[in-house]
Amino acid sequence: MQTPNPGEIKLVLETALLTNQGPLSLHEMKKLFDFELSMEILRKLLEELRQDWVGRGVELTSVASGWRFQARPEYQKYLDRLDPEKLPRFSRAVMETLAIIAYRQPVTRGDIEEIRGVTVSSQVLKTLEGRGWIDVVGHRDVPGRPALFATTKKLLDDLGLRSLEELPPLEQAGADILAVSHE
Amino acid sequence: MQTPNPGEIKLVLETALLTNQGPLSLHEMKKLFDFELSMEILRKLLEELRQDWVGRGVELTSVASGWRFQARPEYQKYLDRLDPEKLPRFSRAVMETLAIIAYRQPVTRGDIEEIRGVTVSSQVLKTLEGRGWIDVVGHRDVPGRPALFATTKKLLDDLGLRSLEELPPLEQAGADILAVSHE
Amino acid sequence: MIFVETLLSPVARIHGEPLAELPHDLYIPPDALEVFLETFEGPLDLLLYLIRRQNLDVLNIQMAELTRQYMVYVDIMRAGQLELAAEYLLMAALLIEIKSRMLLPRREETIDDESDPRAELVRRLLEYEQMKLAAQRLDNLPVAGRDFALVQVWLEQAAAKRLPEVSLDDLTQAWLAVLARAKVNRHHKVSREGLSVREHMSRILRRLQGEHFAEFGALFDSSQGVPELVVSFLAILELVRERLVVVTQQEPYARIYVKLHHADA
Repeated sequence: MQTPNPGEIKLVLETALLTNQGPLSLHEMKKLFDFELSMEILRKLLEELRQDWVGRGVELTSVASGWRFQARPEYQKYLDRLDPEKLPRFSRAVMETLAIIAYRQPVTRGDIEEIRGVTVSSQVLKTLEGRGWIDVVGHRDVPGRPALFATTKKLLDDLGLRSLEELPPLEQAGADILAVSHE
Repeated sequence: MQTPNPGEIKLVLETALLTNQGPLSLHEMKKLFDFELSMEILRKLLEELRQDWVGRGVELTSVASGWRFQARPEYQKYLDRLDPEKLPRFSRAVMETLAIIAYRQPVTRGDIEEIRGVTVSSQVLKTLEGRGWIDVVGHRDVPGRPALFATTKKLLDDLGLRSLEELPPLEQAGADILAVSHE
Repeated sequence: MIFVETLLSPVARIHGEPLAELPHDLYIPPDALEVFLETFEGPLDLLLYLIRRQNLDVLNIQMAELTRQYMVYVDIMRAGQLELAAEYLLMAALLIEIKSRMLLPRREETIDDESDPRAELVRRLLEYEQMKLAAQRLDNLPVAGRDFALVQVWLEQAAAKRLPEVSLDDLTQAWLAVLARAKVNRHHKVSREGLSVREHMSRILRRLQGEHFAEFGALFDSSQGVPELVVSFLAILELVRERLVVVTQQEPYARIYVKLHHADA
């Protein structure tokens, strides 16, 4: 079989990225071809493809587990008219638990409770696990061997991020908390 | 809100068609907009959109319940490589029989049974013959004159090999234990 | 006594009525309990709120009154969310402890951050606040499926009835499985002949199928080089050994013919 030309390779990449459920890694994209496609060329073609889609309603982006096409958020208002049923937002308890796991991982349930000052219900952890956003990555070697939670690639994918580095930076909360206290 | 221009409407249509699971009917597509889009214009824009995608790996088609983008069948062979799990697979009996024929040819059915330790059904051999991967190259001069099977050039072609020499040498797993001997 | 200023906007609603005022002290009135628990994520959250919004000195509180109110609170909570009540209680206890330690006379030389009983509480409040803000920012990030859509183009799964394919790896794995099983009953003997010999055996047999016999020399393709000739020769010897072919010669120096064993029978 002869090697297809770059235009044809781009069409194959585009088709695979449009039809695949979930992002495609560079490694997976190489598997599309029965000849050796160099990483360099692959990256170059993906960048070209990204450029080709600039100005459309859909864009090619790179997230934690690879590349994917996604609609630009500005178009969501149109799409919502088709299906007004929106995914619900998570409760504060869930989001705070997620934030602690994301920024302090790996953490045990006890660590989370220590920071939040309240018991963490199993339901909260199940909600996050069910969404595929956190999972158990090990156990701390203390009595009871509590599970250590960490965030997953899927969380990054769902948030459109490539790595934890891209999470919003932590704000240094004001140290003035007890500034008004009386000596 | 002002009425978007036709180019913008096409972008919205394209985005909705690319992101929607399942086809979109004309009625649904009209719901995307908060102004009245005439059927005539909608059809015209869809036809334009269809033309825009001609020559790509994905095409806009109209099916019973509406319009959808779908991958063109010619691209299936590339996409299949991404997920070999989806492809139908041969049973273990078929694969092992093929392996024995490939590595120990020419062999009789009796040889295969001796090596595998179980009866080889006619169905297994028929499957491989039907695929054009094995054929009968002679008969062993013993009572019953059993057929001798060997692998064909087509198998090599399908495996992308030039000769059986290129089959992986399998010394690691103790290939030296085994040989069909007919003294 | 802590006095909480009337807020500009209601904190929450109880039975439709706006709860315009936060409960005084850290004490929660029974009818506000449910709303209260929904409004704050816990005692740290409540403390943060009081400090940030009300510029409250959480440590300057009347201990006797606070304790009395909390005991009433615990009585009410006993039936319901005892666990949560316990957390608020624990916080009250911590505040009381801090307060009482602050009241004790301290020697000047021992004063540093470490010995300040408030340090640990401040550390916890700051850490919690940091995470609370992080949670808000996380919640503001667009989420796939909610704030933006993923592309999903139809892929015809049954476009063509596809036949199973075989890969080199499949074949290798199958062979290894065969070998692994055969290891158990070792009654085959060692043979290390090259695969190419096997391949040539098949090739020669296949050729003889059509012609029944061939001139010995015709079975060699000299254009492929010496190794090819050697392998072809080994293949013929092996075929003879396995009694698959017969090599015949009518008289010395006559042509040698190779034919299938039994082709003439």
